[in-house]
Parts: sequence; structure tokens; C-alpha cells
Amino acid sequence: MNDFSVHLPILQVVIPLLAAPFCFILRKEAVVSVFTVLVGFACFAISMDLLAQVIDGDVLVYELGDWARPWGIEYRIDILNALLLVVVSSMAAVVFIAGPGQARRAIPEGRGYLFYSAALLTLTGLLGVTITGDVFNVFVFLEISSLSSYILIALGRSRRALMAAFSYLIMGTIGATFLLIGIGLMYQMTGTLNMVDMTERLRDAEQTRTIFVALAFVVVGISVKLAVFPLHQWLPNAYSFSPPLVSAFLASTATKVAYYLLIRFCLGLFGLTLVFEVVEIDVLLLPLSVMAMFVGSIAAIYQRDFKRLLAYSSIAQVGYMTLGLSLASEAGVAAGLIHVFNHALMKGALFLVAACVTWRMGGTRLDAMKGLGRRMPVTMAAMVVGGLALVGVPGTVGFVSKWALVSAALEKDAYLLGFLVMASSLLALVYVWKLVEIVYFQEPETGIERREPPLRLLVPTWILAGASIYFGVFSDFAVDVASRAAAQIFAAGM
Amino acid sequence: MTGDRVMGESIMGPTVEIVLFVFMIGLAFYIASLRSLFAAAMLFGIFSLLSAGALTMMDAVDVAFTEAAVGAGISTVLILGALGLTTSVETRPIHHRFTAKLVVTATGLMLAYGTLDMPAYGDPDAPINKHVAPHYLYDSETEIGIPNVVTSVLASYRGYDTYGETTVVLTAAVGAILLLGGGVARRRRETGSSE
Amino acid sequence: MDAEATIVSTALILPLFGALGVVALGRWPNLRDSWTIAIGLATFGSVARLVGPVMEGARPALVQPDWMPGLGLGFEVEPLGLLFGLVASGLWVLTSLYGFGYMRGHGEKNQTRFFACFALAIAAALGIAFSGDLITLFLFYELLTFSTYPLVTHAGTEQAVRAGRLYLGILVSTSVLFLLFAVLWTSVIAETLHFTPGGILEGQIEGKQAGLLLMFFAYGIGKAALMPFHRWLPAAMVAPTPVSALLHAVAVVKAGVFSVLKIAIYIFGIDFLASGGFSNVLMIVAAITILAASIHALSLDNLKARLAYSTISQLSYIVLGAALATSASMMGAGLHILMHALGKITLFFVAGAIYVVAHKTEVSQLDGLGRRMPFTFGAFCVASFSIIGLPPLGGAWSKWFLIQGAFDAGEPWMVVVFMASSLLSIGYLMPIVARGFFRPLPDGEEEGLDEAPLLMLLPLCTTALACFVIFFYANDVYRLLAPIVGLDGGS
Amino acid sequence: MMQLVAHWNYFAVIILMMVGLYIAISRGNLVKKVMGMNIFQTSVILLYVSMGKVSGGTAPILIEGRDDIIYSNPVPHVLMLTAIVVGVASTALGLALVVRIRESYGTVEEDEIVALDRAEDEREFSGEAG
Repeated sequence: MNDFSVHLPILQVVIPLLAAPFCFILRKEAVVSVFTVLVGFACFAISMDLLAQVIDGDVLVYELGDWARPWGIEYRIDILNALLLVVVSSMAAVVFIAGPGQARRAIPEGRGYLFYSAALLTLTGLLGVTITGDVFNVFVFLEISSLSSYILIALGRSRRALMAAFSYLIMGTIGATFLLIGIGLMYQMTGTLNMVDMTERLRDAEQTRTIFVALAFVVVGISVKLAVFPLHQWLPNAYSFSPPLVSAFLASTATKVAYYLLIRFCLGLFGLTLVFEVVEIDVLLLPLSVMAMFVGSIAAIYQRDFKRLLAYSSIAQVGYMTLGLSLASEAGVAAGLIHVFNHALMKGALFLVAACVTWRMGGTRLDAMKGLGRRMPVTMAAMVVGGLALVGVPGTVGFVSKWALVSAALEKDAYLLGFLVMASSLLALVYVWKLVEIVYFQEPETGIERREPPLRLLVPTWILAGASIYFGVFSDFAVDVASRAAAQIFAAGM
Repeated sequence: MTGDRVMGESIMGPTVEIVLFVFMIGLAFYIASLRSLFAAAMLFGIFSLLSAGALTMMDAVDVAFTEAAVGAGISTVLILGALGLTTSVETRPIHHRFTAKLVVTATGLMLAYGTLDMPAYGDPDAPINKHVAPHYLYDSETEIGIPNVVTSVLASYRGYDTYGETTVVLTAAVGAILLLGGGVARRRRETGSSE
Repeated sequence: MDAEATIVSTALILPLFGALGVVALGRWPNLRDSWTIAIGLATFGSVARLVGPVMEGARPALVQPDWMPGLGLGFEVEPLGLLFGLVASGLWVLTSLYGFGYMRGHGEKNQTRFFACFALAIAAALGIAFSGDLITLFLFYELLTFSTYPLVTHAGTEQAVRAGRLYLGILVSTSVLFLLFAVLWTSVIAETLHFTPGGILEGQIEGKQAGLLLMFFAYGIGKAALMPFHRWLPAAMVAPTPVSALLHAVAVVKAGVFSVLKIAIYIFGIDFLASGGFSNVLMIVAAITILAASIHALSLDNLKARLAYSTISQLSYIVLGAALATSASMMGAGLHILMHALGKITLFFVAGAIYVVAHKTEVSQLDGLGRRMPFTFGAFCVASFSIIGLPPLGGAWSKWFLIQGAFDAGEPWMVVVFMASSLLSIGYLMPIVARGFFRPLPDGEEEGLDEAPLLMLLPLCTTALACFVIFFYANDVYRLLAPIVGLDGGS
Repeated sequence: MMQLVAHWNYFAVIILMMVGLYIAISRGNLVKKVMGMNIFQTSVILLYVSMGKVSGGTAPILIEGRDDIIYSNPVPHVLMLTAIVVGVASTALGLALVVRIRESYGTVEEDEIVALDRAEDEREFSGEAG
């Protein structure tokens, strides 16, 4: 038993990694789709166990190939990684439930298993990025997740998915290369690639211009992946033309992992002093976050497609997260992390609703969604829940996020900022209400016969919608874990 | 001792390197301005070969070998293959986008600013050469037992990265089959479903 | 959990339970409606059972485990909340009765959804009434907004949807932008959100900032309909009349002013509010609202719209009472919640009855109608007198205390405002009575009695009668409220 | 000036990087973009390997019984072996996408694709109105 649990950190990544080629052996799509769900839940179980192990402040270290730090690569799990592992693997597990049948729409007969294989590779990459304690290993796994997500996006039904994937590939590769340059400069000034070791050594090399530039390149590189305004251009197309399940999966995991990286590098490696006092990235990050909040939300109001609307809303939500970081306070980072968890739930739910709508209507154009409230009431109720969470209505997770974020802003005496966060959530109300009116108050063009999507779609949708309420009411879990994670990373970043 | 050899290299090395770099820069600019994609692809192959040369000059023989095989070889073949399936001439006029220039200039200036505090090129006392690397150089023989340190590090100390690298290849393979495999079936489906 | 806490939780849960029952019984209208009444009576009964203990000084509390670290869902019944709870739950029963008459008389669709949302709205109103801290209040405040949205848009017409958009837009915007922000601000500076006698802000904030915070609260509570955020109220009058009656004369708007009053008393504290004069801006805004809304009411021909503007004006009485921050003015404000509710609900009931019987909506169409509907118009007359503030009707008391409070605060201009507004209310209410009784019926309409259905007539007579009865029992209400506003019990 | 001398090849690498990046983000032809991306990545490889160069050093292949030889740093080499493979994988994927784009759009020029998409949008939504 003990032996087994010692190896959990590596199993977290290796299980989906091995599962991906294993799909080639299983081949039959029905079998593969069930297998993916099992893998997803196995990952989820492991991540929960890891979180339980580290929640009290212990750090779990797993040396790969038994090479001690700094000679080898190590996995290193503190509360921050563990939280993200839980977010990524739980979202994967839930979204995978909706998997069966998805592949049939996008992929030639008999190759459906490859779709799941690619999804598992994305999961592998994301988990690998999150769990590792080695900066170069971050790059390698980031590329695994990126390449496989380009594939998944390209599988969208319209030809525009191809172009969306290509643009993302170019932007993403440039971003990853920027990160690689930044890592290189860090390595050059410290001589090590291990995060812990590098942190110690960076404290000595802190004041050099090379390190400043390294910081800039790392932040820009990650910002591309995170879709920080104005590096977000790839996101709307990527999310709106990819298969709906892929959007659900990526929207609730990929940007979250990028945010994790931003925190890990800024606070964990470069440290507070360098990031916020010497280079002062908040001077740039803060206004950009506010811009993202407003530009994203306003753009969302004018969209004519449901998924595209959600995509623009994601840009605004990323703004909330980066705003939390740029407050440069423990409470701010905690708020950002709370929002990572919460936003994964609500956006996941909403994109799954988009998947349901696609199943029924063949697309997600808003004018095709007229009167859908009567035609698929259960699905649309989930949409209302997710939408209200986006607005930040009390009783939903969105409220918890907003509460934490605004409190953090007010604690820093940033009253105007707190007010702006409130104001931007009103813009969310406008686009959410636009949806509600279309769905409930406009007459459908064709019949009102009631037909809900199959359970495999409806169940995960409602799991996430329900969780958006549950964790909005019993928010201790997210708030507690996020606060601990922020406290730990802050202590490390001092 | 080996003084002669060091002297010779210190003069010879930079000269050859400088020539290689000058050629590479020239090629890069030329590629940027060319409208014939076919020619650009060939020049790109040469560019990769030159970079392999430069890598050899910098003592990275393994990397140079791989770059020659993968960069100059496989990549060029891939590009040529893609050109065969698409088109070989850039049809649109080349426009110069202001933002692109701005971004590129900013990136370049940033990096140039970053070099100001860097250890000098080839400095044996640079932090990079002082911390982890010596351990590999001096202890890998006893710990692993392979004379090629690059191989030891690649296969053992940082073997997990290599594992990741293999996974990247797997990913690309999955992507290629998904996107390009079953071309006939795909085309049928596309024409069939063009509502 | 002690006995009183059990009653509190019963009172809070019953309407929710009621809403579920309404949905479950939706197929059998009679059963459903009886259920509504039964639940309404039970709720009112349990709220009423709290009166005794609270009068004796008990403050039954109910604290749920934290739903967010440091933020518990807490309830605590204090006199003001109890009063509001009584008003809301008591009038729910009457409005339900009236609603059955109206909805059936009108053959409205979706009655099940209607009464379910109605019960939900009452649950929210009770949650607000019994809230023990700002965050609980905020939660139920939002729940009230969202649960009444389907009621406002009940008709489903283009106009109703547009009104709904305005309703939700203003109420949610103000609550998120100002109220939530003010709540957060309070939590950061005072480190508690609990409603505490004497307030929690004294010494934590001062001068202009305190004034700003107060304005954030006042405008954040959009349901108090302070100008310029009053537009939702007349717009929401597209809703069926029972909704207008209960929600826009009682639950929604009263929840607004109740919140303002509660925040004034328990967050700022009367003493703190009276010191420093930072409530002057609020005072002026309230005074302007009182006068402007009254004047506007004079010019309106649509009966419900006129009543709506009258409501806006009367609500600001209560806000002004809070802003004056003297014991008497607070007492007046508290009494006015009750008195105005009784009066205004009668007026709306009458408007609905006229609509159902005679299909008339404009004031100018009412000529001679009083002779066909004497009881209805009689009730209207009584309620109007109460609103104007004539003894022996309940409205006289609240107005008396408010004016007294304005004197105490040394604000003679505010006395003038109250006086002027009373005159204006005569101006917009009395012509309706006069038309009904003294003008001849228009040509072609039959003379003869044509009263509203009994289910409608009964509630509106009851509330009119209550306006009268309460005049003599005002002392009990006074004794209930006296401790929290710093007056001696009994007078 | 000393800077330039001491870091001369870093500057050369930076110029290569700029050209590669410029091709990748400013050119409309998708194949050209992939080439630019490749040049950009190659220059990063050169950057890393430059860092590990030790003056007078030699390739890090140990020669038994000789302690006097200076070896260049092997770690950047290891890292770049991985990076080259990652690079070629993304090139392959990018080109696969280009081939598919060509099949469905008939062109690999970004401007033309954008124009086609816009036309499609207009058709869809104006068909709606009519």
C-alpha cells in the first residue's frame, strides 16, 4: 500500500500518458471512450489523494530515476500544484463522460480512437506541466499539451477550425519559444534547471538585467497561452470553431494551467521583490487585466454565436485572474486561484451546454437558439445557472470569486479597482441576459417539441452546473485550499 | 601543453563561426524576401545545414548531427512535401506590417538589453558551467559509465525529458494521422457534408 | 436549537416548502390555491408567534455554518425585521386570496409558475426581514429580485419583456455595483457584517467617506427607488395587479426601504448617523424624490402609474426618516413601513378590481364608477386618507413622528417637504375619489351595482379596515420599535 | 564595444531570431509562416548552445585518463536535442494543417482565407434577414 502511494505523483502523469498509445490497441471507439472516462477518474482520484497529502503544508517530492536534486528531474507537489491537478483532472474526468459519440462527428470512420488518444495526451501535458519541479520539463510537457490541443481544435466541423488551429499553433509556438528563451536566460544565470535550486540561486542573481529580460520573456510567453489581453487573438476562433467538448475541456483546463505557470514563475521562481518591486510587472499587468475585463465582456455582448460569446467572456475572466495576481498580495493571488477553480466549473458547464445545443441544433448560432428554453428546458436551466455564475450572482461560485477579488482589492485600498470589477460583472449580466431572453422569450422558428440531449451529455453538464451552485454555497473547499496555496507560495516568494 | 591548439582555436573558431553566422543572417533575410516558396524551402535546408555547422563549432556535435538530420533533412522534406500538396509561389504581395515590425524590434531590443549582464561568450566561469554541469562531466562516468556525457544526461539524468520528447513525436503522429490520414474518406465526407 | 429559533426556521422554510407544493399541485388549481392559503396562514402564524418573545426583549437567532470562510448565513429577529416580516407574511395571505380572484377572473396562463414565484418572493422577503448580517441580507435581496422577475414579465409580451429588462437591469446593476461594493467596503473596514445595535461603523470611517458609503448603500438598494434609479418601479407595473400590489406596494419596495432603515440603525447607528452631518446628501436626495415623484404623479392619467409614483414618493419618506437620524424620525420611518403598506396595497387592490370589472385603466375613465362599485371606492377613499395622513387612520401616526423627527433634527425645510408632499398627495389621490363618486357615468354605461368578485372585494375591504384599526393599536407597534430607536417603551 | 566583442554571437543569434519572428508573424503565406517559426526555433537552439560553449573547450565526450581537457557544457546540448524534436513535431503538425487548409479553402494565403470567411459570414447572416 505504502509503496503504491509513494508513486502516486508519477502515476498522475504516466497513467494518461500510457493510456494514450493504449487507445491504439483498444481501437474500438465504444471501448476507448469508456476507457478514457476511467483514466480521467483515476487521475482525479490520484490528484485528490495528492491534495490531501500536501494540504497541511508538506511538500511532496518525487525524484524521477532516483536522481537527487539538482542532477535529475523531480516532481514537486505543494498545495498550489495539487489544487491545479485537481482542477485539471476533475474537469477532464467530467468532460470525458460526454465523450462517446463526439468523435463520430469530426473524424473518419474507424479512427475515432485517435480523438481520445489526443485528448489523453492533452491531459498528460497539462498534468505534466503542473506537477513538475523542473523548468525545462515544463516546456516539454507544455508542448505536448499544446500540440495535442491544436489537433483537437482542428477537428471542429467547419473548415474555419483548421485556420483557428493553425493560428493558435503559430501563436502558441511563438509563445512557447519565448518561454524557452526566458528559461534559457534563467538557466544561464543560475546553472540549474531545478525550480527549488533555481529559486535559491536567482535570489543572488536577482539584480541583473539578464534576469529582468528572462522575466519579461517568461511572462510574455505564458501570457500567450493564458490569452492575456492583447495576446488573446487566438482564443475566440480556437474556442468557437473547435468541437464543443474540446472547448469545454480546454477552456476549463488549459488557461488555468497557464495561470498556474504565471504564478509559479512570478512568485515561486523570480520572487515578489523582483517581480513587483524591481521590474514592477503589475504596472503593465493591472491595466491590461482591467482592459481584458471590459474589452472581453463588451465584445461578448455583440457576438452572434453562443460559443464565441463564451470565448470572449473567457478573455474577460482571465482578466479577473491576472488582476488577482497583479494586486501583489496574498489575498489577491488567493482570489485569482479561487477564480481558477470556479471559472473552470462554470465555463465547463456552459461549454457543455454548447455541446448539447450543437447536438440538437447542429450549431450554436444565437438565432438558432430562439425558444430553446421550452425545447430543452433541462439543458437551458444549466445554462442559466452557468450564466448567473458568470455574472457573480450570490449562491453561485461566481459570487465567491468576485467577493474574494474585490475584498483583496479593497484591502489594498484600491477602491476604484474594486468598483471596476463590479462594473464589469454588470457587462456579464448584459450578455447573459441576452442569452436568457433569446432562449426563453423568443419564439422558435420550428416547432416546440421537447427533446433533451442524451444523458451522457446532460449528466456532465449538470454535474458542473450543480457544482457551480454547490461550491457557491459551500465555498470553504475552494477558498480554503486557494488561501493555503497562496500563503505557501507567498512565503516562498518572499 | 595544449597551448597551441587552444590558440589556434581561439583564432580559427571565431572566424569560421562569424562567417557561418553572416551567411545564416543573409540567408534568413533572403528567405524573408523571396516569393518563390520552393526556393525558400531549399534555402531553408541550407540554413539548417549552416546552423549545424555553427553548432559543431560550438562543440555541440550531437545537436549538430540532429539538426542536420532533422532540421535540414526532415523539416525540409516536410516543407517540400507540403508545397507539393499546396502551391509553390506566394501569390499575395508582401506587405510590411507595422505592428509586426514593432513587436520584432521590441523583442530584439529586449534580448540585446538582456545580454548586457550576461557572462561573456565562452566564459568558463559562467554560472551555467559551474553548478550542475561539472557534476555531469566529472561524475557521470562513474555513475552511468558512458563516455558521451550528452548521452548520459539525455538517457539518465534527464531521461524523463526524453520520454516527454517521445510523447511529442507520438502526438505529432496522432495529429498527422487524424488530419491527413484517410484522405479519400475525408474528402468524400467533406463534399458530402458541405451544406 | 431553542423553541424560538425553531419558529424562525419554520417561518423561513414554510414559503419555500409552499413554492414546492404549488409546483407539485399545479395540475389541480383548487388544491393548489388552498395550499397557498394554508401555507400563507401558517407562515403568518409562525411569524406572529415571535411577537411576544421579541417584545420582551428576546432576539431569536439562527446561525448556519459558514458558507464562505468568515461569512455565515445568519438570522436574527429584531423588532424592525419582525414588523416587516409580519407585514409581508400577513399581506401575502390577503394578496393570495385577491390573486385567485384576479387571475381566474382574467383567465391568466401559467398560474402555477405565478404562485410558486410568489411564494419564493415571500421566502426572500422573510429572509431579508430576519437577516442577521449584511451578507445574508444581500443574498435574499438578490433572491427577491430574481424570483420576482418572472412575475413582472408574466404577460410575456414585448412590453413586459422590456419592463423586465429594466427591472432586472436597474435592480441588479445597483445592487452589484453599489450595494455589494458597500458591503465589501464595510467588511474590510469594520471586519464584521453583523447587524449590531448602535452600529459597527462608528470610529472606523468618517466624514466624506462615511457619506459616500451611505450613498452607496442608499443607491445600492435600488428597491428603495431613490431618484434617479426609480424607473424600474413604474415600468414593473405591467405585471398583473396582485404582483403590483404585493410586490410593489409591500414586499419588494418595502424590502428596499426596510434595508435602508436597518442599515441606518444597525450598521451606521443612529448616533453616528446624527453626528457629523454626512447624511445631508441622502436627506436632500430623498426630499427631491418625495417632491418630484409627487408632482409627476399629478400629471399621470394611468391609475397604476400614478400609484407607482405615489409609492416612489412615499418610500422616500422612510429614507428621509432614516437620514434625519433622530429617534422620532426612525420611529416614524418604521411605522411608515406598516402604514404605507396597508394603505398602498388597498389602492392597488382597487385598481385591479376596477380593471377586472370595468376594464378601465385611466383615471379619466373613472367618472361615476364609485356609484357602481361603492365598496371598492369606499376602500380607496379610506386608504387615500391614510396615505395623506389624516386621523383616525394609520398613516397619521407615521407622518406625525416623521415631522416630529424633522423638528428634532433641526431641519425645518424637511418639515416643509413633508407638509408639501401631503398637499400634493391630496392633489393626486382625491380627484380619483371625487371622480368616482361625484361625476356622472359617461353616456351609454349602465347605472346599478356592479361590484368586484368577492375574492377581490374581501381582501381590499380588510386592508382598508386595517388602516383604520391600526390607528388605535399604533401604540403596540410603538412599543415594539421603541427599544431599537432609543425611545422609552410605552407612551 | 567590449559588450559587442564579448557577446558577438548572441547578437548574431538575436538578429536571426528577429528575422524568424518577423517572417512568422507578418507574412500572409502559411508555409512561409512555418518556415519563419522554424528559423526562430533554430536561433533559440543556437542561443542555448552558445551559453554552454566554453572557450577552448571541446565536445563533451570524455576521453579516458585525460583530466586536462576542457569540455563544453553538455546540458544545453541535451536540452536542445529535445527542442529540435519538439520543433520538428510542431512543423509537421503545422504543415499538416496547411495541407488541409489548402484542401478546404483552395489557398494558403491568410488574406484570402480571411476574405472567404468574411464572405461566408455575410452570406449566412444576410440570408437570415432575407
